[in-house]
Amino acid sequence: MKLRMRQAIAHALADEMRQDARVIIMGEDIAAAGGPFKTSEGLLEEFGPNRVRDTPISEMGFLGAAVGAAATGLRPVVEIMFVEFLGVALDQLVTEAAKFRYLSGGAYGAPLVVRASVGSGLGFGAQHSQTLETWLYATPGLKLVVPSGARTAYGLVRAAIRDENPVAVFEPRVLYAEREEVVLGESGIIPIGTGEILNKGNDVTIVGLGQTVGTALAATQSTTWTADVIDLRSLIPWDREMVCESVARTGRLVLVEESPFSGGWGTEIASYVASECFSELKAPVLRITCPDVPVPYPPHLEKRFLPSSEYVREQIDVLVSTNKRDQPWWVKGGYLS
Amino acid sequence: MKLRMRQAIAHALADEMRQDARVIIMGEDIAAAGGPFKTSEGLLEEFGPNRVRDTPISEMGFLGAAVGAAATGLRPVVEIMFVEFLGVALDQLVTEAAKFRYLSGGAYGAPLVVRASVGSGLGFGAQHSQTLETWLYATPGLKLVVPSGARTAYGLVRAAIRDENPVAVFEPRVLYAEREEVVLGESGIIPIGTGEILNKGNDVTIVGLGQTVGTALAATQSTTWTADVIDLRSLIPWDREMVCESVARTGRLVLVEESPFSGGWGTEIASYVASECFSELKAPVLRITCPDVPVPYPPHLEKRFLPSSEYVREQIDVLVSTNKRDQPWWVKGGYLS
Amino acid sequence: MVGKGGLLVMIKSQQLQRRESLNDPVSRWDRMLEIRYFEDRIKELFAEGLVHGTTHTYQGQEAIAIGIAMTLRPTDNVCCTYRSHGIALALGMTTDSVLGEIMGRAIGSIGGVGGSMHLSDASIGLLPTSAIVGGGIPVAAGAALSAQVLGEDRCAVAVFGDGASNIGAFHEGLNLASVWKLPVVFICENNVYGEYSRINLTTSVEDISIRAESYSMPTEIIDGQSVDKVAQGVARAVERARSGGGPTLLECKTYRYSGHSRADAGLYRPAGELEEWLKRDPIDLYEAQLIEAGLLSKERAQTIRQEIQERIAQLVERVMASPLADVSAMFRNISIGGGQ
Amino acid sequence: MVGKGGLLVMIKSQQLQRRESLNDPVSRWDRMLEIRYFEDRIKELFAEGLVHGTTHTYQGQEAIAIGIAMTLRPTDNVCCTYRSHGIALALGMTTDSVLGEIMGRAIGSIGGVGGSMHLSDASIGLLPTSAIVGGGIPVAAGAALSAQVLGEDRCAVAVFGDGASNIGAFHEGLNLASVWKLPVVFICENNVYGEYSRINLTTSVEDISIRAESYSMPTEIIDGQSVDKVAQGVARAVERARSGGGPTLLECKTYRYSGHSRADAGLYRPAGELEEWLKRDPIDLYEAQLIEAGLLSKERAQTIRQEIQERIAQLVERVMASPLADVSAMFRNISIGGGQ
Ligand SMILES: Cc1ncc(C[n+]2csc(CCOP(=O)(O)OP(=O)(O)O)c2C)c(N)n1
Ligand SMILES: Cc1ncc(C[n+]2csc(CCOP(=O)(O)OP(=O)(O)O)c2C)c(N)n1
Ligand SMILES: [Mg+2]
Ligand SMILES: [Mg+2]
Repeated sequence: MKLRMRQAIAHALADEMRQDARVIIMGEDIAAAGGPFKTSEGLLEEFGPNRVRDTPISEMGFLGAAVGAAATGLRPVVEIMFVEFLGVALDQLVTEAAKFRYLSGGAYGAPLVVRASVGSGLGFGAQHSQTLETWLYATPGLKLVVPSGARTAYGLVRAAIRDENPVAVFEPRVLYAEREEVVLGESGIIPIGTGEILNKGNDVTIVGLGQTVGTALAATQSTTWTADVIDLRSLIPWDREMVCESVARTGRLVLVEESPFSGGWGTEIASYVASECFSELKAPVLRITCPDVPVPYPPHLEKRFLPSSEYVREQIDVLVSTNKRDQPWWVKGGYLS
Repeated sequence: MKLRMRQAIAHALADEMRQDARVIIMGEDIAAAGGPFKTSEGLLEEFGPNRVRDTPISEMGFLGAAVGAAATGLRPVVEIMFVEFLGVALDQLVTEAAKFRYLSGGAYGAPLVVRASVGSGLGFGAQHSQTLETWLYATPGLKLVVPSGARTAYGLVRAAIRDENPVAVFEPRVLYAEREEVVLGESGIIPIGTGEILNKGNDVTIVGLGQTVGTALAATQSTTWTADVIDLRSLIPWDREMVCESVARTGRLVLVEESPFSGGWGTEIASYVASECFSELKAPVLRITCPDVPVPYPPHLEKRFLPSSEYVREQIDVLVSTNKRDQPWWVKGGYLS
Repeated sequence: MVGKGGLLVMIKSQQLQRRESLNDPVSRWDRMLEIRYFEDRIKELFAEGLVHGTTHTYQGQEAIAIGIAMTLRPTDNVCCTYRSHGIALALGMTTDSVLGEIMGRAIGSIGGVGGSMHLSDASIGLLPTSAIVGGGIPVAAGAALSAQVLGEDRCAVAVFGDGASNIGAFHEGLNLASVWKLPVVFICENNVYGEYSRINLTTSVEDISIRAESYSMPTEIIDGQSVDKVAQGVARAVERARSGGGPTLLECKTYRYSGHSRADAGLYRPAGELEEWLKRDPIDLYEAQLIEAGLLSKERAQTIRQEIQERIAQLVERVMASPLADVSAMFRNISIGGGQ
Repeated sequence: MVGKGGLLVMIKSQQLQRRESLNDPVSRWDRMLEIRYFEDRIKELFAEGLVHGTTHTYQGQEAIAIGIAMTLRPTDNVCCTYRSHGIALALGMTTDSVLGEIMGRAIGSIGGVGGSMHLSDASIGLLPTSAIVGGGIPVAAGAALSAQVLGEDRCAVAVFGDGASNIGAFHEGLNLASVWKLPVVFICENNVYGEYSRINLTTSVEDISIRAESYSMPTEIIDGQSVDKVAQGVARAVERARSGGGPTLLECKTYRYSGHSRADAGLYRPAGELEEWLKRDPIDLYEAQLIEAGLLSKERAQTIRQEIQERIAQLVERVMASPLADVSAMFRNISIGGGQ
């Protein structure tokens, strides 16, 4: 079935809620209004106000409530409208939820899901357009997945709800309205921790995440080289095996990231692969990222901020033909001086 | 003068407060009690309650107040007793302070300092022993420095206060009581963004941060190889030039980290250097980290959690002699199964 | 800070002139209309797809912005939210600077990189507005703290919504301000809704004002549709702040005529609620008052309305013709003394 | 969850037996003494350098823990802080399990990896205690939420300090619980200090109870030195919770005899304050009450005191002789279904 990503998410929530009465959802305006991004449309009507709850503007409060509820029998799914709002509630996710099982000797878990919309592309400006994956890095006990469209959103949200551990789902906001063929039902569920090879090639492995998966795929059109394109899908844990196997074959790794160059999510992957595949690499790992700037508001700058498929293609052209990295556009353009 | 790190910090605060009436300090029990870790002893007496303030238990409140105060004429230094407490206040640091200059077209800055104690070694358990550098990664506009003892603490705290940007100082708690020769005065100030070479050698570059600097140095005793040992000191921005120059010479990079293997602070450095020094590297970059577990409480486990100098030496022995990485101890010991 | 040196000291800036003009009652009314028509036009521009992103308009709440702006000094600081066009214009920012920002133009108040949610102007004390609910509340306490520490005769104001009173930063900010007796005024614009949720569904009190007791803080409930009532309440609170009496929580009862943001038609509102509030439109009320006081005639009022409509029409043309922020703008003002 | 299956269902666990024994007034007194002597010994162990890390003891506040434990059911949930030895023992955890945890022993309640600040026991409803001030408050609301959603007859309790009432999580948790009418009781142990700061220096109200009004929540101020008063107050609140009446804020006035944590001698306290509170020692008060009621004799009381001292002495020996958590313990219970 062809669905918009936001519909796929609503389907995933509904399917899990139908099968498991412990699943509840909560967040700001997710019930009566069907969600600020319409990812929970119809759920209040079907499941009622006991299981589908509008919350006060209290991210610490309702995320904390999800922790307590998860530990005592529910499977709460919390919506954080914009991922930045985790900045007022991070404690409950990384310092409480992720450590609950450990701090109870295994007796209490915190099987909750935090869904947050992330990323740029809709003109929400510096405080509502980041991806912020690294806030969750270095947190044993926590998982993080990032869908790249309707199909993976459906599969990952369902897997996240079934997981016994706290799982964050970072949903690229710009994709909510995009349509994709979705496999509904059990067979559509995507195991957390697995990537997916969307394109097979020989010269380079391109890894994307979220909205950069589409960019990566588009970049492989009409090129002199061919590429493995991997949708990472899970960032914590990520599919080390799949990426390393591919790189062992292609000898080159390119990460296409929606995050700053300094401290972006790709550092974990680049660092691991560069070590693990040290002798297989023909060229340095190339991180194609955003510049180290806050996300600018206006459409022409916001577009520029994100790596485009043309830019990715050019960067890979250089990498494949010279086995050297090209400079990023902001260095070549002298924007840092 | 030989000082404990906590005294060096108090000296740094006092020296800046004497020179600049705009500097104030605030935090929980930092005034009357001289600080939970005694890093502000004597300051209330010298500078009075207007500039040295005990706060309520309200990290969001007083960190936010520091942002507003910094934007309107003060240079606040905020103490976050344990870095984990940033989890209830991160918003004010990364979403407000770091973006204030950008979001005011340059008119308002947020020249504040957030000092937080970090790390393991004193038996504070899973919620009070992390280092959490990656919470601040991917935040253009923010700086982060980490002293490795009294001398660098003095120099970095003073530099942080003088900086026009928000700067976080993550102070390894276990070092507060350690003594070191400190250069007081202007010449003791350490420019943010610079590392320091503490030992010169030929076979490997070892980079440490905070309490792992001592570990790294100790690891170079009675070895068959010699090493450049770099105290990174600044993590955002870090001294790319110094590290790359060294690696270009030694051909090998080892990071000694107090953080989990997955998503630890070393990923940024490893990822950059592996790419930048691709053709100079004789061996894969080796990250010697903690395992992916919450920090355990009991002394024998907490010690085990952190890389010891013997372990670092053994790992480097293998690296230098084979140009291959050894497995981490928890893999060799079968602890993950 | 901008506005402290050079030319701006000699020739009074447009912002300061606009601010001062609020001394005149008719100008206040004029400014309210400016805000109203500006916001109406913003809604259209978004609806027409001419502006990118999101916006939160202020129709119905204008009396509050004016009451605040006419009372504060330009050296006082204001922290506001994403719903800040009205406050910004009232404080003295020009329509070019606000619309320029909303449309990503170089003339925008912060160079066009911020958009509708991020206005700021140091010359009239507007700190960067925050798109994080509650974010500005402790920041305002901090702006007051600097005044207290430096012994300056400034005060600070935080403007925020009813929904924001449920977030931790509200609680922490008010307690801190009370304990330290900071010269700050917390102004809650209770417009009955936080996004699409009516206050009663998310907030355990009807009057936000009740919450002042948790901080032993003086409080008032104010008719937010009356410029004078707001100004008087703010004046009392500011006077208390400047004289060392500490913070005040003011709750202005008001209503937003539009939906929460661009995409919202406000269909969740009970039938008749909007109509009830429209009967007490702040602009109409003030107009009637001015006419009764003999300060304004019906005819003059009509003329002013037309003039402002025209000004806004010209503004939109002017701004749309002005250059977009260029690529280098996204690299500026991130840090001082070298980037990361 | 642990304690639901297997042997534990057939033979009542030691924890449940200890819990049930609180039905007997003399056992309550016994348990208070156990807590007191346990904590005294903990202080010594740290002073002697036999224990690593930090600890926060409970002397002086014992009546609150007992009042709570004797009133709740073991199926109810409790969220507590780093100052939780007393609550844990009152709820039924064994001294071996608590001291074992404090000393990093495998017999510790979570296997020795948590230490003094991190106790938990699902068999008596104690959720992981949080070392983050306020962390447990919304979590307790959540434990109540699950009861409400699942239609279970449970309630939840959050225990926290006066200082915690200044943190955002308190505000958000109480508002949420009120709006959703959750079956939760918020119990503030107002022991006059948050770390080294007296309440008046950090908190804008004298009675935390006042803050209940911000959430339209019923509240009581309770004599925290009286087991019966605490139990009665908790019983009223729990009854309200279970019958759908929503949350309650209880403020128990009390005093901690020791410093904040191991390193603190409490020298910041005004002269005579401790002495004043010692006159109303909860254990002495309850002893007198039992004697007056003819349930206890002076002699029996003396014997019990001695017995407990001996029990504690043996406990320490036993725990010190028991095996430390082994290295594999640090890799357990992190996630289910494969680590990261
Ligand atoms: C921390 C945080 N949570 C949620 C949001 C999303 N959000 C933006 S505005 C808003 C409603 C705010 O309501 P109120 O405080 O009453 O202000 P109003 O919009 O009515 O002026 C919400 C929930 C946010 N920006 N920040
Ligand atoms: C968020 C957070 N901030 C600060 C601390 C440090 N801290 C631990 S206990 C404490 C005092 C708490 O006082 P109170 O709530 O009155 O509880 P009490 O210790 O008196 O039982 C503080 C500030 C913390 N653990 N968490
Ligand atoms: Mg509102
Ligand atoms: Mg206390």
